[in-house]
Amino acid sequence: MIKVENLAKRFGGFYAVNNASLEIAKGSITGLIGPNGAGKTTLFNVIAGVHKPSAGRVLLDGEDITGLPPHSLFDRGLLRTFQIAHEFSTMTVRENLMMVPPDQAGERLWDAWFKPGLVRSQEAEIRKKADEVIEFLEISHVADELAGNLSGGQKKLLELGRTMMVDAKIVFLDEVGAGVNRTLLNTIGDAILRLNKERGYTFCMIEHDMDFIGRLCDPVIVMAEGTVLAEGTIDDIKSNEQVIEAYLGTGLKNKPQVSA
Amino acid sequence: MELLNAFILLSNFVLVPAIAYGSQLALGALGVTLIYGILRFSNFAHGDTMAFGAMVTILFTWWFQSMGISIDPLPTALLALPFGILCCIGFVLATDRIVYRFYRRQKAAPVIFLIASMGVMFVTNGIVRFIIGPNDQQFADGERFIVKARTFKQMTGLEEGLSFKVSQGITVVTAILVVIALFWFLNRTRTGKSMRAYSDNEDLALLSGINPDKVVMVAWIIAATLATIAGTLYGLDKSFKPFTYLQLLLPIFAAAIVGGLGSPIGAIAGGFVIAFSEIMVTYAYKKFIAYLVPESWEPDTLVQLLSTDYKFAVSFMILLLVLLFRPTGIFAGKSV
Amino acid sequence: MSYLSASNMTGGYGRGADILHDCTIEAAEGEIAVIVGPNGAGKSTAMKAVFGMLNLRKGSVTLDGEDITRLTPQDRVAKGMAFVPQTSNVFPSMSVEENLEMGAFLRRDNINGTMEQVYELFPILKEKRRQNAGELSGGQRQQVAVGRALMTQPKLLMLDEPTAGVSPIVMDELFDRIIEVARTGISILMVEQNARQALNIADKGYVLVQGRNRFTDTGEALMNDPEVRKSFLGG
Amino acid sequence: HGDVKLGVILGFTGPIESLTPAMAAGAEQAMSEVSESGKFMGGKSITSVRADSTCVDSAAASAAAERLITSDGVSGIVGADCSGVTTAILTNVAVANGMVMISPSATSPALSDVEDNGLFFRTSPSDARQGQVMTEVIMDRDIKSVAITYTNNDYGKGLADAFQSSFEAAGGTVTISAAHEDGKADYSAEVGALAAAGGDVLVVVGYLDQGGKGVIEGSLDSGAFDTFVLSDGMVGDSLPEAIGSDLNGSFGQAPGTDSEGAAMLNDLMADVDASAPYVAESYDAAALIALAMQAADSTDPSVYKEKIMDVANAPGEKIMPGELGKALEIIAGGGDVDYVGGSNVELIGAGESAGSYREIEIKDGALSTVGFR
Amino acid sequence: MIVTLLGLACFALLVVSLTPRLVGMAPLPDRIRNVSLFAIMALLITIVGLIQSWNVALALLNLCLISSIMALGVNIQWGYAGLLNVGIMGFAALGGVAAVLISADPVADAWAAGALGIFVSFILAVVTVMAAIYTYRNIAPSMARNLALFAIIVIGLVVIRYFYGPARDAIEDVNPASEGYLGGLGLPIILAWPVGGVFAGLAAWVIGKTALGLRSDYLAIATLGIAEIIVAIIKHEDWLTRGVKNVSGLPRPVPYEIDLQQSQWFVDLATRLGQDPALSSSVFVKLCYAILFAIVLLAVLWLSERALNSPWGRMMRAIRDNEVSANAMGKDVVARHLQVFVLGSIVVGIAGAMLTTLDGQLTPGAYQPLRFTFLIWVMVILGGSGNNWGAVLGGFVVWFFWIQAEPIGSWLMETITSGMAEDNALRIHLLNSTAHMRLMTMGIILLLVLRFSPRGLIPEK
Ligand SMILES: Nc1ncnc2c1ncn2[C@@H]1O[C@H](COP(=O)(O)OP(=O)(O)OP(=O)(O)O)[C@@H](O)[C@H]1O
Ligand SMILES: Nc1ncnc2c1ncn2[C@@H]1O[C@H](COP(=O)(O)OP(=O)(O)OP(=O)(O)O)[C@@H](O)[C@H]1O
Ligand SMILES: [Mg+2]
Ligand SMILES: [Mg+2]
Repeated sequence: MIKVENLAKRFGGFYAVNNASLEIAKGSITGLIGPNGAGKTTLFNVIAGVHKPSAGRVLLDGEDITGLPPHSLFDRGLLRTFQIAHEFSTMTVRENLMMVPPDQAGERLWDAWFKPGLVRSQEAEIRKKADEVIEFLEISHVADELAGNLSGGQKKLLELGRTMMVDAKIVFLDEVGAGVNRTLLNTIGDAILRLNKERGYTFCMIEHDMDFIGRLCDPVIVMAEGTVLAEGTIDDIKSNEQVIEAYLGTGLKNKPQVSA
Repeated sequence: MELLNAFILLSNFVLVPAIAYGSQLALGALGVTLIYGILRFSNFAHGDTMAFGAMVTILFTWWFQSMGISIDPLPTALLALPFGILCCIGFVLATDRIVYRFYRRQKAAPVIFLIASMGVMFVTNGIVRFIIGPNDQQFADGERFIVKARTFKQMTGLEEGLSFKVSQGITVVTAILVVIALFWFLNRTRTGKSMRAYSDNEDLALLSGINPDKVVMVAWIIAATLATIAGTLYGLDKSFKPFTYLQLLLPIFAAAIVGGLGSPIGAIAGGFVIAFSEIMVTYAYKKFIAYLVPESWEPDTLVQLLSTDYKFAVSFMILLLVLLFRPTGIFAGKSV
Repeated sequence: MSYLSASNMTGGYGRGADILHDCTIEAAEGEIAVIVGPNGAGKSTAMKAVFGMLNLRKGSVTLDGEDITRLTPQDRVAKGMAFVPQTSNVFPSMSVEENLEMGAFLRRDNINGTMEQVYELFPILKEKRRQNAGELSGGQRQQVAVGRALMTQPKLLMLDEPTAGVSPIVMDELFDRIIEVARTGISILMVEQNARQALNIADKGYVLVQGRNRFTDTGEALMNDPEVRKSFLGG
Repeated sequence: HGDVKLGVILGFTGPIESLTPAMAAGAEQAMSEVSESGKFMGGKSITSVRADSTCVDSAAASAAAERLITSDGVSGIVGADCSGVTTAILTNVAVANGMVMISPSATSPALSDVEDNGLFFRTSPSDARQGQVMTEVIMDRDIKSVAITYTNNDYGKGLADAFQSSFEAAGGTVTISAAHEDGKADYSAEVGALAAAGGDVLVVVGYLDQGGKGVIEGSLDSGAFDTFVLSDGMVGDSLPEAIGSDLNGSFGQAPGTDSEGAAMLNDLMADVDASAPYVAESYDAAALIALAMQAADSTDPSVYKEKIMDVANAPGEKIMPGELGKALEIIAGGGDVDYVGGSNVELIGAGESAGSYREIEIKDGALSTVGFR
Repeated sequence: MIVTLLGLACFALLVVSLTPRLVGMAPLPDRIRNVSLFAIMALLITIVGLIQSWNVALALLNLCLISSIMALGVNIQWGYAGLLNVGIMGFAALGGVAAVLISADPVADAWAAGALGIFVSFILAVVTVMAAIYTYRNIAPSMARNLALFAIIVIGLVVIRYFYGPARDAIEDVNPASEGYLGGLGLPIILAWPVGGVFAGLAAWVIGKTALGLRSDYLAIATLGIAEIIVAIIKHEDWLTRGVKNVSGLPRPVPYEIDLQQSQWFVDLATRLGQDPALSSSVFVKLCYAILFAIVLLAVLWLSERALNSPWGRMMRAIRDNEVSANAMGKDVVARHLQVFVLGSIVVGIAGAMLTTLDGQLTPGAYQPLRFTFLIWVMVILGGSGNNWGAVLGGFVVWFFWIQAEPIGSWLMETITSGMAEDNALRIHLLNSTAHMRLMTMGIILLLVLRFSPRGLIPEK
């Protein structure tokens, strides 16, 4: 589905992504892990058109999409979330969701001015959809709150919610789990599985929670220092010496003090 | 010899004026850039703050002159400058207390500050005219020239003269010193760094124990000092008239922005870019070329790229070009 | 009496509705206290309340027996409290090193030693110390944020989700370090969504739900409480 | 019954704000002189109502004029100053309301044949005339090559064009004609271009405390020019005072006569410099209105507008500044006056000053009159 | 007296918006507050009508209407999309140019003398630009491309100058004192309003294509510069609109007072109403203008409100809030920015043409940033950016005080100095400085309103 060929991204003299090649199979839930600063987010940003690559190219279903602006990628069904939540802070949660669906009649001035009926009926549908998503993410009580006033975790949920407003082909999730309550995260995991199974979404997700990765992802790709370090099933990865050394570690050195 | 003449010609009419004017702009732009860098808004009142500071300095200068105090050959105004600075600081702190502090507490958007600064501009405008009137004021004394064109010709026997004014010299030197000082202050001292921290993330600055009131106060004090120095030096070189200070605002902002808002070095660079582009593009190179080429090749047109009518337009054109390639100015300034 | 004791806090943002209701949080000297709970429960709000960034309508905060309810955040910093907020917790256009220096803003002594310790804990930061914090990866930023707080050499360290977005190996290091810090007698108050790991090292745990204390117990006890596990720790 | 009000609409704020206070003082000097004489229409007095024309903003100027006429109820207007706002006020407000306007300083040739229903006059000559005079002044000194700088407005551009064509027709060459904007921060670019183009003298068409002064200072400082030819807007005591002896030898012309009118006005006005640009013209504008009212025995503009030319021109007794009381008396007695005033008023055509000029030269750091044209 | 009432009224304005906040009450319901703000504005103008004169009041009203339209235009750019356009002056000036080019009488001699040359050089300019763009787009970045570009531009300039220079001189030599330009088309001036919009829109499109990548204050100074360039061109290119020599005597879309005063039906009407024909003629003319302007204002306002309250408005708010995110959510930020930038500029251009129509003349020197850019910005912010009604109210309030600050200021001065002796030096000094009270009063009012209503009189919802 997505094919990344020898991609590189340079900031000044520093290669954040360095000659990375990988493939995301259609219908898969691919995990992307790696130490902090490995270049995962940068890779996402290049694929999603936020940064222009310094070298290499990206293919979507065989089409070269390198350097296309984000909104064109969105139109091709490629969605992404942000690691640091990018909500519309001066709009309510519901509005945040309602602005997502593409091709709304009311977004064309002509229709907004002269076809109020069409706009109204579309709005009703979109609103219904948004309410469903809000319900699912357990944020109904803040549906009319300004998104800027949400808690850190709620903002991440909203990030995820926006991708659920449209029919996507492939969704890139950048640490949706960070800061999200683990119980809710499990529910989200279930939803991702369901979207994957029932609607055929492809997912690629960056995550540091190995349990979560383990439950959802196959395959898992490990990045380090800008390139792909390893790829395989979660079990392969967990037992890979290099990965353990660079990323997983061996647990706490200090024994937790057990209070009396 | 011809080559030397050509060079002197160019120096006299292009290089020296451009450097002097560039430094004047830079001094003004430093104040704008500082307020933008620390308090994150474009301070439209800066031009009038310069006028205010200069006005107080002038009043003190007159007083000193009337008492016969002078520091010949330097202008008496330099002696009066510290008093002007003090009063200007007082004035600026008062406006902060009365006007800006409220919006800071409200965490208002930068554009609100900007519009509020227009209000302050209007009021300062009025105050200055009330006190000293709208007219031209003379206060320069002391030696006027370091070298005078005529003397230069006599001295060197060249055909072309070169003049360099005391006020130009002082301005250039001051601008350079101030930039170095400011750069050092912001990047090396604790207070300077805390000011940058405050501008980056106010809440976090609070959590680090930085006193926001102090940061703001220091920023205004520096800005007022810069404004008074810039205003007085400008007045010494040209003359003091309140209306010109309003007009000065535009090139000053252009300089601050082309250099990159928030960057002291950028202010200097921006000042020079604006000054040089204004002067170089509209200069008529006829005489200059005449010195360099054989007589038969002498051009019979003025060899002027654009008429002086377009001088302002030219500097903005150059500004646009710079921004197209470096969207936040030469030294990658901030943007809110 | 605990070193930090915030009792019966009730309040919200501006004129909005109350978010905290009678919320009580304590941490004794050298103790690690962890707050967990669903998103939007008011954990961050509680931290801000303890730090004086919220007007409390009821309740009080005492530090080392002294009532600090009325103090400004700055004054609390001077009293030895340090706080890492959950979001926007670095100075983006300052270099990593300057970020750390700002952490030590109130200190008058030599800070190089502490800085070395921070670099030791987060080696990547030493590599990037001349880079602006705004250009760092999410996890690196988080490390800068924690590093900044450590630079304060506080008596009470408050961390709002310090491990969000950091890799497992760094998380382990961080928890290790936190244990070490606590052993030197510093109190730690921490919000965590990586709740099991956090409760694992916690002396005391709070479960907040809708601004109220729902469960309060030792970390271990909470870990072993099936209801807590199921509803808040993800099974 | 009661007082007569006259509007004084000048650019008290804006680009020529430094000239206008003295101009207004000039006009008000005439008004108080008339009032104090006690002979104006059976003892009435004239009061002044000031309004701000801003010099540039037609909309604000029109609004101010509207206020003067329809709210303050003035019976005549001294003003406006800059040609642009003058035209706007005239066509939008004055003509519509049938109000007399006498401008002391709008010199644009276009105003000569503007449609005004006989309501518009000016005590300043059209620029076309001054262009010729300036040519003569320069040619008489055997100077054949000049550079011009003009203030970039209708006054500057109009006069510069008029001068250039008349100078070239007389066989002179103009090396460059470069505009300068008033009130700008720096004039090095202009000075550079002018210097490069060369010329024996620099003709400066502008205002004496604005860009014109800036260009002169810049030229002197850099040694680009030593001698300057000054247009009327540049002639005033404050210029040599500000610049000093370097200006010696520069010359120019300003409206005025061989009569001692200007000097008399200067004596009259205690703390205002009556030699500053357009002060005498302002005095004269107000005086003319008063005399015309007296002659028509009416303050109705549609009536007294007919008398303005009469009182301004011969036949009749010559009236100098300070003699307004005498003039009022003569008129009341049925006699004729020929108002001369501070600027040797002689209205021609549709009511603009014929333009007699005095040639001035700067000697020993002061203005001195060296002849009349 | 006059001013006392005015003062009271503006105090009332403040009070309505502020009292609730001052006494810590819950703010008035929005609708009531907004309606009463507009009511007070209407009252203020009525008071002016009653105690100054209806002419003054209507003259004020007309400019208030034009100002509101300009403020709406800026609000579209800033309030909806967060584009900091500080080049309003330039777009308004383009509207003014349109007024001349549409309505002035053609100057036949000038056409004969140089129209062809101007036309040819215009075509050549277009060709040069196209060639340059073509080269830029179709040749890979290289030294060769740069050289080719340079050559095209230089050759283009030389050829253009060859045709343009003589043509310009020929035109400007035709009766320079009163003509010296091509003149216009001699069409009804009302046509100039849409054309002014088109001029401004085209300019905005070109500017937007190049400069909209800039953010906040950088965009501001860029647009400011472009406006200066536009005005410099208008001042300098005499063959087009006579440059600084001004074009006056533009035709009107409404009758002339003099004609009215001489037409029987009007005199009859006036006498029947018991009015003086002279006075009522100018009232009548102003009323005609007011109706025309009000129609435009209402149309623009209706379209703006519709757009703002539709998903289009939501999308714009999202873009203003967070561009990166909006872009990732499939919104073409660049295209949308261009769209609002052009739309807002069109509105400003229309207003600019209207203003020139009302003035009856084009005075390029009048285009000063203080009046045409900053003042409009003050209107938008003070009224409440992001809110169309706010922008309209801001236009009214600010223009009202811009004009009335003068009498208010002199009244203040007189009151202050009334206690002093006639020849008190301070008194004389103060009275002589009265004119400067205008800016100061304006500043104080601005600061007061902003102080108590920081998000504007009618804030964004
Ligand atoms: N704008 C930038 N300028 C300079 N360096 C950058 C910039 N953005 C990212 N980097 C560097 O690129 C590297 C990769 O960053 P990236 O955000 O892709 O990491 P990541 O793998 O997502 O890490 P994390 O798990 O911490 O989110 C980091 O070392 C970072 O410092
Ligand atoms: N600045 C604010 N203004 C108004 N309401 C706010 C603000 N910040 C947070 N809230 C509200 O307060 C509630 C609690 O927020 P808080 O940030 O304390 O949650 P939290 O427990 O930290 O959640 P998370 O785990 O997601 O970070 C949320 O419902 C949120 O909408
Ligand atoms: Mg990342
Ligand atoms: Mg939180």
